Formats: sequence, C-alpha cells, structure tokens
Amino acid sequence: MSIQVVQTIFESILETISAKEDELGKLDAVAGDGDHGIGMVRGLKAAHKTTQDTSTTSPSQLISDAGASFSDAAGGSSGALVGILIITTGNKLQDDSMDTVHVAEALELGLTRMCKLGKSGPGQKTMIDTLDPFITSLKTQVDKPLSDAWQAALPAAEDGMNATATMTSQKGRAAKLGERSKGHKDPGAVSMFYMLQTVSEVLKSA
Amino acid sequence: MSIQVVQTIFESILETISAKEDELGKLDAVAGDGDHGIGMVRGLKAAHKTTQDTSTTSPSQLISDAGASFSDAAGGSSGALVGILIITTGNKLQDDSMDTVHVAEALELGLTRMCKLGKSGPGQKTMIDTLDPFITSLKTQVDKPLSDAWQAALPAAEDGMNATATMTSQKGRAAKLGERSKGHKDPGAVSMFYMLQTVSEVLKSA
Amino acid sequence: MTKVINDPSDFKEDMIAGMVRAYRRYFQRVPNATGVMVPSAPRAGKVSVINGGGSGHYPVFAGLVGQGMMDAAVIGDVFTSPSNEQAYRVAKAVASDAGVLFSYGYYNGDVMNFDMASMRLEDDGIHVETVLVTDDVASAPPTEHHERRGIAGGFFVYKALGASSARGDNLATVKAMGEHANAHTRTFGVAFDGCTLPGKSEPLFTVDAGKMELGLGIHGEPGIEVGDIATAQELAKIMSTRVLADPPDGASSDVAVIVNSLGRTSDEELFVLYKDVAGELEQAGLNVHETHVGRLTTSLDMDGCSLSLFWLDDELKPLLEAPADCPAYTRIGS
Amino acid sequence: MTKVINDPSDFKEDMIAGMVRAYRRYFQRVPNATGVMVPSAPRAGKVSVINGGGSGHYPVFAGLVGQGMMDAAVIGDVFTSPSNEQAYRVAKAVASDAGVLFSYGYYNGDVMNFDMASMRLEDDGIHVETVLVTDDVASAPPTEHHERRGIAGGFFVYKALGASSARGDNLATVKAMGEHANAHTRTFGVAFDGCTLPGKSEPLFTVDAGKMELGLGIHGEPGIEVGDIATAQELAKIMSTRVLADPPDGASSDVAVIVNSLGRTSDEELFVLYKDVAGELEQAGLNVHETHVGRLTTSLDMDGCSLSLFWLDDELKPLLEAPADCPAYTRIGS
Ligand SMILES: Nc1ncnc2c1ncn2[C@@H]1O[C@H](COP(=O)(O)OP(=O)(O)O)[C@@H](O)[C@H]1O
Ligand SMILES: Nc1ncnc2c1ncn2[C@@H]1O[C@H](COP(=O)(O)OP(=O)(O)O)[C@@H](O)[C@H]1O
Ligand SMILES: [Mg+2]
Ligand SMILES: [Mg+2]
Ligand SMILES: [Mg+2]
Ligand SMILES: [Mg+2]
Repeated sequence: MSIQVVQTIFESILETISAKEDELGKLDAVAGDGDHGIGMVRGLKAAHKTTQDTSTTSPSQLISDAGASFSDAAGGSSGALVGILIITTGNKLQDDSMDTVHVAEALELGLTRMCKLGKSGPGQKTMIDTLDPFITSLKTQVDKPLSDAWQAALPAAEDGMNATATMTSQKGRAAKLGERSKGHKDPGAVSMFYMLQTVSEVLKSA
Repeated sequence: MSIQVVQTIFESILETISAKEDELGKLDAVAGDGDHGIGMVRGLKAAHKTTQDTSTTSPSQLISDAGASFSDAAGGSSGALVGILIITTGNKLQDDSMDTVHVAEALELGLTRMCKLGKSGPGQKTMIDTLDPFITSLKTQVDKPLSDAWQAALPAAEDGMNATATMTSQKGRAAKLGERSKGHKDPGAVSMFYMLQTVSEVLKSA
Repeated sequence: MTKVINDPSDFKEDMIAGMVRAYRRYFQRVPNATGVMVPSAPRAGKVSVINGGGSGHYPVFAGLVGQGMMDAAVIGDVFTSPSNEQAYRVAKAVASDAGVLFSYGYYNGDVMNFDMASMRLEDDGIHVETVLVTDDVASAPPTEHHERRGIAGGFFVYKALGASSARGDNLATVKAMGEHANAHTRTFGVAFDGCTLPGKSEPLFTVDAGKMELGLGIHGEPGIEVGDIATAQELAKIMSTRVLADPPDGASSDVAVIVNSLGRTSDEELFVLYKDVAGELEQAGLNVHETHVGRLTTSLDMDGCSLSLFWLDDELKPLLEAPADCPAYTRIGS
Repeated sequence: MTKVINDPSDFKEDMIAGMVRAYRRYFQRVPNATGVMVPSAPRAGKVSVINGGGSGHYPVFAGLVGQGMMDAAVIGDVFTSPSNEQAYRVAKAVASDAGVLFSYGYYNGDVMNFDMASMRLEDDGIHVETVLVTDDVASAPPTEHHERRGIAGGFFVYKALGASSARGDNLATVKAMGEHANAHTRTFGVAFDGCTLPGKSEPLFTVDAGKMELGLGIHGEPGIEVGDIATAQELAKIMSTRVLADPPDGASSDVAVIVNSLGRTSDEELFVLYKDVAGELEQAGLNVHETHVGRLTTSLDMDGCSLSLFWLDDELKPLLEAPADCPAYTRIGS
C-alpha cells in the first residue's frame, strides 16, 4: 500500500462521511446526543489534513499519524474508539507486508483494544457489531488479495450493522435510553460500515 | 347614583374588558409591551372586589376606593393614569349631586390630572384621545339626564379612538417605536372607549 | 413561553415567595408590599437605595438587593411598573434619616408611579431623589440622551449607587454618582426572537427568518429597525459601532463591558460574540478594564443580546470595584 | 438554535477565545490545548483539580475555574468529550507534585478519554485520581448509583473538590472528599423542549404539546420517560419526590439545594418552582441550609430545569462554605 493509497483512503472516507453527516447525527439523536456526524467529519478532516501535510514516507506510520489526528479532533467516544482502531492498525502493520493476513491481524488487534477501552464487545449495539463480523469474514479469505477479500467481507459488516437495529443499546450516552433506540441502527455501526465500504472502493481502483 | 349602580358599573366593565383582554394585549404588542389587556383586567378585578367587599355607604367614596384598588393592582402607565381618573372623579363628586354637570366637571378634573401626570395631552395617541372629546361632548349636553348625555357623547369618544390609528405615538413604551404603531389604534384609547360604552349601558338600564 | 407556572395571575406572587425563600441570606420580603429589602435597612446615616420596575428581567431588580448594592427592590407584574402604592410602601420600610434614592430604567409608567410615590414620601418628610437609567442608544439620538430607555447598562448605575451609599455618601452625592454613572453608560441590543408573557402562548413579536431586530426593548417591544441576520463577527462590528458612536463627554479610554443575554441566548454565544467585540474595542483604542458575560438584564425567554460600555474614571472605578454581595453578583473588594 | 455564530466548525475555538479575553482576571488559556487554567497553577503541595467535558453546558466547566474552585478545565466540542490528547496536555500544564485530580460527569466518552490521559500521565510519573459525578437519579436505580449520569449536582462535587484542594488536603483526601460529596448529591430534571446544535436548525429532540420529558439528559438526549405537562406545584412535587426517594446513607436533615435552568427556562420560573419545592422539602423534615437558583449546568438553549439536593455533614459543610472566586461563582468565606 502506497502513501497515495492511504491519502486516497482518508480523502474518500471524508467525502463519504461528510455526505452522511446529517444522517449520522439524526441516528445519534434518537437516543444520544446527535453529535456523531459532526464529530466524525471533524475527526476525518483533521486526519485528511495530516495525510496531506505529511513528510513521512512510511504508509503505516501515516495511518498511525492520521489516527492520532482523527482521535484528537473528533473527541467523544468515537474519537477514542475509532482513533485507537486506526492508530493500532498503523502501528501493527509493516510497510513491506500489507497483505490480507497482516491487515486482518492488525485490525483484529485494533478491535481488541477498542473492546478493552470501551469495556464492550459484540451485541451491545455499537460500531463493534459492524467491525467484528467484518474481521471474522476477512480472516476466512486470507488467500485472496486484499482488495478482493475486503470486498468479500463487506456483506458480513452490513449484516452486523443491520442487526444493531434490533438491539437495545447498553453502551454510550444511548445506554440510558435503551428502549428508545430500539428499531434504529446504531450510528457508530453505520459510520463504520460506510468507512469499510469506502476503503473497499479505493482498494479496488488502486 | 346608588352603591349598587357603582357596583354594577365595575362588574360590567370587568366583564367587557376581560372579553377584550387578548385584543388589547395584541394592540399593545404592536409597538409596546403587550400587557395592556392583562393589566387592565388585573386592576379591574381588584376594583370589582373592593366594590363587593366594601362597608361604605357613600357611592362617591366607593368610586375613589375602587380607583385606588385599580391603580395598585394594575400598575404600569394605565394603573397610574386610569387610576388617577377614577380616584379624582370619586373624590370630586358629592353623593347628592351626581347629575350630568357634576359628573362632567369631575371627569374633567380627572382628565386634567391625567394629562399632568402623563405630561401629555390630546393628539399624542393615548387614551386621552378618547376621553377628551367624550368630556367635551358631555359638557355640551348638561341639560340631559346623565344616562342620555353619556350615550350621546359616545360617538365623539369613538371618533377620538379611531383617530388614534392615524397618529404616531409619542408617549409610553410605544413612543420609541412611533412608526410601527401607525395604522393601529392605541390600546389605551380602545380600552377607554369600551369602558365608557359599558358605563353607558349600565346607566341606561339602571 | 413560560412552562413552569401555576395560575398566571399568581405568577408574580409565586415568584416573590420562591425568591424570598431561596435568598433569605440576602433579603426578606417587605411586610405588606411587593418588594424585598436587606434586613439591615434602614441604617442611620446611610442613604437607602431602591430600584424597581416590572418583573421578567431577573436579576434586575431583586437579584441586585444585598450588601453593597440595593437596599430594596419594588417588584411589579411582568413588564409592568409597580404601582405608586407599592413603591411608597417599600420606600417607607427602608427609608433612613439620610434619605431614599430611587433608580430604575426610564419608562413612562415607572416614572409616573415612582414620582407619585416620591411626592407622598416628601409629604411624610422623607428626602427622595431619583436617578433614571437611560443607556439605550437606539431609542433616542445623543441630543436626547435623557430620553433614552433603560436596559442592561443599568447594572453599572446600580453598582455605582450601591457602592456610593455603602461608603456613607450623602443623598446629593449618591445621586450625583448615579447620574455620572448613567452618563457614562451606553448599550445597544439586538433580538433574534420575541418573548411570551406568562400564561400566553403567542410571543409578543416574531422575527422573520433571516432577519434580526436592531435596538431591542426589554419588554417584548420589537426592535427599532430590522436588519439581515449577521455572523457573530459582523454583529460584533454593528454593536460596537453603535455603542461607540456616542461616547460620554471627557471619556477616558478605560471601559468596563457587559455582554448580556436577554434569556435564551447562551453564554457560549456571548463568548463567541465577545471574541470580536474585544477586537473592535481594542481597535477603537479602548482598554477593557473588565468584562461581565451573562444574563444581567433579561426579558423572560427572549432570544437576543446586548453590549454595554461603561467609561471609567477616578470616581467610577472605585465604585465598580467596591465589594458587593447579592444573589446575582458577589465581588470581593480589591 | 444558535444565532450568534461564525463558521460552526469554529464555534469551540471562537468561544474559548472570547472566554479567555473576557475572564483574564480568573484564568488564561492553556498553551497549545483546548483548556483554561488559573495562572497560579501548579502550586507546590496543592493538588491540581481539573474538570472538563464537552461544551454547551456553561458555566460548566470553564466558568468554575478560579481560586477555591478548579485549577483548570478541559474544553471539548459541543456535547463531545475532549480527546485524551487535550486532557493530557491540560493536566501536564497544571500538574503539581501533589498530583492531579480529574472530575467530570459520568459519560462513556469522557471516561475513555480521561482514562487514556490518566495512563499517559502516570507514565510520566504524575499521580492521577478521578472523581466521577453520578447524580442523576433518573438514569439508573439506587443499586447502580455509580452508573448514573452526571448533571447539575456536579456543582457541589466541584465545590467540595476545589475547597479541599485549596486548603491543602493531599490527593487521597481530596478524592475522598469529592467521592463523599458525590455520594451525597441527587438530581432530577425535566425538559419542555430540546436544544439545537450550533450550525443546525433542527432540535435534537422535540416534546409533544401537553407533554414533558422526565429524566433529562444534558446533551440533547430525550427524557427517560414522557409525562403530561404539570403545574409548577405538581412539578415541585414530582421533582422533590424523585430526588428524595433515594437519600444517601446516614443522611442528616441539612441540605443545600440547586434549582437549575438548562438554558431557556427563566429565573422567574425557577423561583415559582422553588416556592413549592421549599414546601415539599420542609414537609419531608429537611432543613434547607442554602439555595442556589439559576443556570449552573446548561444544555445550550434547552427548555427545562432540574432540582439537586446536597446532604450536608460536618465534612461537607465547611467545603461548601469555603471562599471561591470564579466567573460563575464568588463566595466570601464565612
Ligand atoms: N463503550 C463503547 N464501546 C464501543 N462502541 C461505543 C462505545 N460507546 C460508544 N460507542 C460507539 O460510539 C458511537 C457514538 O459515537 P459519538 O456520538 O461520536 O460519541 P458520544 O457517544 O461520545 O457522543 C455509538 O453509536 C457506538 O457505536
Ligand atoms: N404619558 C401618557 N399619557 C397618557 N396616556 C398614556 C401615557 N403613557 C401611556 N398612556 C396610555 O397607556 C396605554 C398603555 O398602557 P399599559 O400598556 O397598561 O401601560 P405600560 O405602557 O406601562 O405598559 C397607552 O396605550 C396609552 O393610551
Ligand atoms: Mg454522540
Ligand atoms: Mg403596555
Ligand atoms: Mg407595561
Ligand atoms: Mg457526544
């Protein structure tokens, strides 16, 4: 994966999430504080800026740096959680081995840390419900090139995201309002899916 | 004029103005603070209560007492101005000579004090523009019994009230907003007309 | 609109009752009158300073009753001057041998009622003086400064009066200090949305989308002009320009500032506004001695804000800096 | 909705800039971080007390930074926890040899970010402790007191922490005082209308006509239950009952009270409410030591109010009564 691909990934994610800002905000307002769209966009703008201004020649380092910028600018739960996912992925990856096996491994470590930080796991109506089945699926296709494997794992992520609509939230601000959130997808699960989907598109055309 | 007539007058005025409370409030809100209806009703309720609870046997005294209660409860410009009118009228009248001449005289003294207190006079878009032509007209019909004279003077009051719609306010809160008040009748001029009209009806049926 | 309410006609009495229970440590109810007073009044030799007016403007007026500030406040119904009877009773309760000073925003109804009360007090042998607050630059041209309405700048006038009387100035001096403070105060305000009288469901005025009202009143009167809605930065420029257009005679460059919310405008917004106001004042060569941000004169739930400037000099600065302790304002003396 | 605004993405920075210019006499900006600090920090031997969280709640958090209160506040975007990076930088700037104490309302995002910062600070050799505010009785049953959200009662916890650290208590004691204060604080709130994020035009929630939301959140979360709109008197009963349902262990009968507006609710309404709250508390056998009425924890322009009780004892009373001087609260020591 080149510096340029990393740059394109963050640029495209920023574009996608910006277009969905209001949708994510409204989902968060159902039982939370409505800032998920605004926060993700703020974080992604900072991440994108870091990928543009960088002097590093290491793609994995650039991922970490972008993650740190994202985390600082986004703030909130998603700043911490998505932040630790991106930072960990970048830290764990080596520039010379960014194949499906290693990417899946790096993401998995990111997920583990995310669960630890959030004191959470699958089934609690969070972004984890998108990310966890995605990684599980990715791990079953390590023989494929990254772009194919990534695309093949998306349906699992999508199913995970959709399943959050039937769950009652137990984490985050929405937790106190569990009942009201029923029937609505979790905003973090939705933004996570959009991000994964966008990465897939970039990888395919890279 | 008997105690009962005084009681009926205040009871009827309260009824009339209560029914017009919102209309008066809206007129006052055009360029003022919107409290004219509320304030008049509050004052008249207190005046009415005083006429009911009284132990006095003097109708003129009862008018003064009712005026003092009105003034205290209403507050604001109209509490002071309508208050001084009613109090002065009661103070000036003698129980044994409440004919047209004496009533006109008493009202005229009330008007004089009102103008002095308000540092105002006719043509400034106030309640005075209703009251002043009414008293002038009343004075030309001192040969008639009070109830007839009063009724005959009403058209002058009505014309005076209507004329306020073409004036620019120079007094009261609305003064700062002179232009906005153009085309709308002055709330104090309107309530004054309703009160005079109601007194006429009571006098006729007394 | 007002949501926490019983019978609307009890609103004033309910409010006073709650206020007196909450703030026993500052004041008590004036027996048999719609007002509050410090328990220490009257004090021999100390001028009793009293403000008052309609309610709906908290902390004006009762929130300013306490040590180093007002000795009493006369409380009218919402947006309605208290009657002369109530002003008379409150003043009687706190009047000292040094006399009484009434101070309130310049409005017709208030002037009539307080003046009537003053006459009655004079008849009782009590010396009474009055200081009118006339800080609203939008309401009359500079040549008619004394005809202007009183709005949020009143805080500075009340503070000066409170401090002057607390240090033992005589009635003529307290009055002179108050008039001097008023002559050094200017305010300009804007409204984004109207307020609603307790018990009513429609606001006293509304503002069209994309517009704002310039030159606000604090009783639900609409603005004196209508303008296009502006960014905070533009607003800071408009407000500063209006307030600075007419500085007091012999003004120094030292000012105190109030950035006031009429009720609904948040403190966060006031800070955003002040960022650029501070820049404008600096550019105008002024030196900001201190700034107060918050709700110092409100108009129920009105959406809007105002900017007040108080030009300091050697007389006014110590009065501003004197200690005070009342519900809305506590200051440890410097 | 927010009317005084430039580019919404600059809202936080504009706000901090204005706040720092207005309140130079209390605090300064933390260099290179979204926070403010007293100029006197760090002071050797004094625990540095820091609160923080999303903005939109003024005077929480920055308005409580000053002598006798917080040494610093970490300021996040509206309704959003500050990042761990900012919490780390602010704490680094004020950390003393006596250690750092973080205090904030219990929310998931804040816990994650402040805990990450704490770990980084410990790695740097700085002692860090945390006191979570968990006063909202509506958000979890008594058995899960430590899982409750933090709302307006936080004022009492911050006051206790500020006073404890100001008198020179060590880190363990300051933490113990803060936890004790939190254990003695209960709040219940209701909302009549939602608030709107800066730059947005639709509120985060709306309340149906004739209804109110019980158990409010302070970030535009809807209430936990929906109820019929009530008179002020009924409201006082509902709120008192909820707050009194779960008194702290070994509670005395002495309480301090906060009647708080979330933003749009006027002080006049709070006084009307307090009239009957005072009666309810008296009937429950409580003795009200003091009451604070006003906007102590807001949620932008939200329409709503809350009632907080703080059960006093020999440890907490002197902390409450200790002197303080910050933008939102000044108290002359007794
Ligand atoms: N403890 C947690 N574990 C995993 N995910 C979480 C946790 N808390 C929150 N989230 C995710 O974060 C999303 C909310 O993010 P955001 O609105 O940006 O933060 P905040 O809750 O601080 O306002 C939720 O929809 C959920 O997916
Ligand atoms: N100086 C004055 N002289 C005569 N009438 C006046 C004067 N000021 C006000 N008014 C009358 O009082 C009316 C307003 O009364 P009201 O709304 O009750 O008092 P306020 O102006 O104090 O709110 C005006 O419509 C006008 O008729
Ligand atoms: Mg959120
Ligand atoms: Mg009026
Ligand atoms: Mg009025
Ligand atoms: Mg948030």
